[in-house]
Amino acid sequence: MTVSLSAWDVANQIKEQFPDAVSEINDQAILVRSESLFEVAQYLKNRPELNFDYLNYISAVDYFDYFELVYQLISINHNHSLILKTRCYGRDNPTLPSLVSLWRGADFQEREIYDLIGITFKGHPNLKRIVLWDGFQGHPLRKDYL
Amino acid sequence: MMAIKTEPFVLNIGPVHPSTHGVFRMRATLDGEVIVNLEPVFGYLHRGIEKLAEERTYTGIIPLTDRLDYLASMSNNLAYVLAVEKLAGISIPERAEYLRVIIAELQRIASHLIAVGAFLNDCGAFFTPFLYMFREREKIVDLFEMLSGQRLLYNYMRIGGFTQDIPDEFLPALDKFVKQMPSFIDEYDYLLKENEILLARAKGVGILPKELAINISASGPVLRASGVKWDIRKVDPYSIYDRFEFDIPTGTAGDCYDRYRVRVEEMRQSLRIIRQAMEQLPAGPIRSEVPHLVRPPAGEAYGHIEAPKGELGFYLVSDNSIAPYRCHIRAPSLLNLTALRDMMIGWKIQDAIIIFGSIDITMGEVDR
Amino acid sequence: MAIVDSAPTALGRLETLPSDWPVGFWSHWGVFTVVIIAFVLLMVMGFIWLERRGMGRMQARLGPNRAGPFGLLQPVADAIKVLLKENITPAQGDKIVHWLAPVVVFAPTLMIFAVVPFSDGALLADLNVGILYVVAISSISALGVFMAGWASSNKYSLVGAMRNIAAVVSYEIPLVVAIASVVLLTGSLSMNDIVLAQHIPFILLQPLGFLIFFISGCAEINRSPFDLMEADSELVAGFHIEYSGMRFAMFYLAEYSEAVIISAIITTLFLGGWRGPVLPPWLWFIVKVFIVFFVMVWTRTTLPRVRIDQLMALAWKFLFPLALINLFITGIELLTWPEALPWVMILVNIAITAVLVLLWSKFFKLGWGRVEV
Amino acid sequence: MKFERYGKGIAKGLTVTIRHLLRHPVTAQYPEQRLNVSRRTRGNELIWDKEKCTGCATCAKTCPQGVIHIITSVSAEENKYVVEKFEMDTGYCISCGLCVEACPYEALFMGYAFERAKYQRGELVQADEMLLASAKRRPSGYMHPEIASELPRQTLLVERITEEK
Repeated sequence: MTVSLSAWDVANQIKEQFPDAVSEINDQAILVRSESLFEVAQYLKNRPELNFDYLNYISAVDYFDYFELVYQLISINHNHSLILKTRCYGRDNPTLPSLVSLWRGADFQEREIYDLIGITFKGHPNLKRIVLWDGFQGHPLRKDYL
Repeated sequence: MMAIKTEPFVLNIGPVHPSTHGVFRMRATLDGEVIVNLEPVFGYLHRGIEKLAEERTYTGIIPLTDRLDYLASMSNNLAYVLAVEKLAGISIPERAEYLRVIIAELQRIASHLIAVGAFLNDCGAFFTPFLYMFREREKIVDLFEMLSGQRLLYNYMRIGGFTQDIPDEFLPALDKFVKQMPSFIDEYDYLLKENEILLARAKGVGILPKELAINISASGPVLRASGVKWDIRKVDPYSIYDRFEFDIPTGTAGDCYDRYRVRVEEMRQSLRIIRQAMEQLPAGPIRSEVPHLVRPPAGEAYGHIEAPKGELGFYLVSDNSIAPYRCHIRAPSLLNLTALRDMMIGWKIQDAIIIFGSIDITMGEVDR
Repeated sequence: MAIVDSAPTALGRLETLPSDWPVGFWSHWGVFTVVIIAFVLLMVMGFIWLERRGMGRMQARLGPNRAGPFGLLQPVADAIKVLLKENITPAQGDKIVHWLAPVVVFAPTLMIFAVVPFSDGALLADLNVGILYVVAISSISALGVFMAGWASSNKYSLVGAMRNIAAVVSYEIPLVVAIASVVLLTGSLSMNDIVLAQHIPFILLQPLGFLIFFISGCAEINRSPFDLMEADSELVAGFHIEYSGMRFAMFYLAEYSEAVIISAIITTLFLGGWRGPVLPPWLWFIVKVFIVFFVMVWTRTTLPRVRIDQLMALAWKFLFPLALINLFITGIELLTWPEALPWVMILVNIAITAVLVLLWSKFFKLGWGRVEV
Repeated sequence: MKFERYGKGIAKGLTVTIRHLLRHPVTAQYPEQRLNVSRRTRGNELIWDKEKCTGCATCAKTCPQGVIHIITSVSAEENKYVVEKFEMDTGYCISCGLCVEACPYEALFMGYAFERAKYQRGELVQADEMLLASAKRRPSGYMHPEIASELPRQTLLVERITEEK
């Protein structure tokens, strides 16, 4: 059984390292500030007790005020999982750090989010539209796209 | 080695090509026959299922999920209904749980049959394994037709159970199938498992190392062929998989041959699970009382299963209406393609085709 | 000089020679041309039917069975269909070469039949260099294939054509060396004499030669497992990807008539040609040709395709040395025991074949084929 | 190519294909030889029972494709809805069967036939009388077990394979 790690415990560990990174914690997920997303992810991946070496999925949800990104991290060795969330404000040019250098599995998923939601990932090696063509106007998975 | 000056050229493999298993395009830069660069191009089958799901009722999405990985519709249905049941807190009757396991494993066999057949066909065995595999799949499709009334897009599972109970003639037919199938798998192993040409073509070709496989979020047979013992049915048992005994076949080298072998072995394990589930199948209702229009409480849930192609997951966000606020699909086919370039560089076009075939993708799921 | 000198005499001989030919040279020529064309076309139809039906049954399906009894008229229906299709020339292609290529591929396949004996002496021209003529003419179609690949201005067809040239050039050598060992046994290059010399079929005296010839023959005519010039799962159709209509039909015809030729030559060289009890010679010939072709269909149904570097390695590292050794052993045998009993020779040769193949298989290994880029 | 096994694997494979030559092919000759489809088959048409239909439009609401159009008026003397028009565009129908499942009065059926190709796109739009059951348009047993029990048994390939390996 994949154990969902208690978000509170992990958040405390993160807080020791990055005091300002975590903005909100609930039972399932840790919400981190988008500026410190990359550092937190790197920490979670490399810390031996956590060792999140497998990025299961990335999802992005449009809540009008902000975009919420959901990262589910899994550790193959320890068989535990954690949901990491971050928020990205502003609809014109939302930007987040890319996690491709940590988990290459993020490659196509970030491209897809860029394509369909319109979030730019800084540091992505090949950020272009993946399922829609290059000249496409708009981002279909945004709630205001009709 | 030789001082002949060569000039690389670009070859578009696909989108219309017999071996790209759909409308997929690989923009390959070749030096002679050797691939020096490769870029996958997606999107020819994009239908916006995630967007469409936002304006359909929870039940109305089930036909849409059929169209993801259309070779394993039942698995898609299962992943989706599990996610919704998790979101809405619906429990399902015991009999339905067992039937779901039987059906999901049958679907796994059917999907792996196509994967193996298509892979061997890509290797150049002129349609023989493909047609043999299709014959076996036909038997499974017959069974599914008996259950749901259709042969490809079943739309059989419902939130809380199934549409209808299984007909009386289902179990005898399934029993017959389960008895027949092992000898057929043996025969197909006899056909090509030790074939020298196949060994030369597939062994050591398209190696996906263990670390890379984990790093690219590969799942399913692709991950297991690289030697990672990671099967959602074992590591995070959903439904009632913890009640059955089965092994997880893994490969060692992570090459095309291992991926082919892992699939064949998984078929045997699936038969094992079906046999156990048939013995334990209880009587009773097959659907719990679920309102016609499901209104899950606001919140989010991620339901995942070990689909034939890998981990298929649905991330659903509900806002307490009859349609999900967001429906994200974790498509194994797409993620397994991440390392395509790394696996193919340095190999010849012929190898590229079989490497691609051994990953086993369905474009309906890649593009969604 | 000798050629120039002999030319007038040869022509002169033609005028007077045919005492045993029915009505003189020109009628002989005319009759056999018609016979050959009819034979090739009918055999091609038979082959297509055999391949599709046989393969169908081996693949647990029926194969074409609608046109005529048992689907026998399926090749006719195919031909009519394909003739009614539009001829398309690629806009970027080289029009003249594109038009010429099918002819260049198909014509030599007909020419080869000039020296294939259907019965004792029943052949268009009993050339005393018959088998050499076969080898020479059969290489021409490779040129046509490359013309097709080039003129189509398509990368797939070009790659297919390049593969074809590479394969044909490599496999010609073991093929010719295998023939040479047969020629050593007969002492004649004439096809008719080769058949006459086979009191026991040479497949028994030359098992290794037969194996080499069969494999290289399959590779020459692009049959599975060496069909990577037109690999349908990789290059879609290889060199004739841009052809349609009549020109495609020519390629299709050429492909199968090449299969007829290789089967006919294997029959002539190794299976005793038209010789056989009870049945008339021409029927024996056809039956043997069909048996050889059936084996090709059988392998095609079963085997996966080899890779291009493996294909070349098989030719140069496996077949070619074995063919040379076979030639030497045959020569030594003929020198040392010219009068040995044939049955002793058969046993010795089969033993040698088995030992050599096993030995070579032990030594023979390929790299994994990855190229660092 | 590894010939360490002296072509044993190739020989094994060849025996499998040659054995298939003697087996029965599994192909069915379609127009002449028809296999029975499933009793629950979801054919590409919809069958409508006009008497049972109350015009509640549950089917139209359930349909994920929005294929069903239903127009009703209120009949004052009988105090119920009267269906004025029941139209569906089979060209957009995905045969998911949700409408049949949802119908509270069991007035909808999936069709049992599967050969309903048309020459004109316009013919795909079916309305009112065209949707009623007839000898050619038999309802299937999808969600209607009482009909399913009367339909012929489905042909199964698993029962036609007689050879033990």
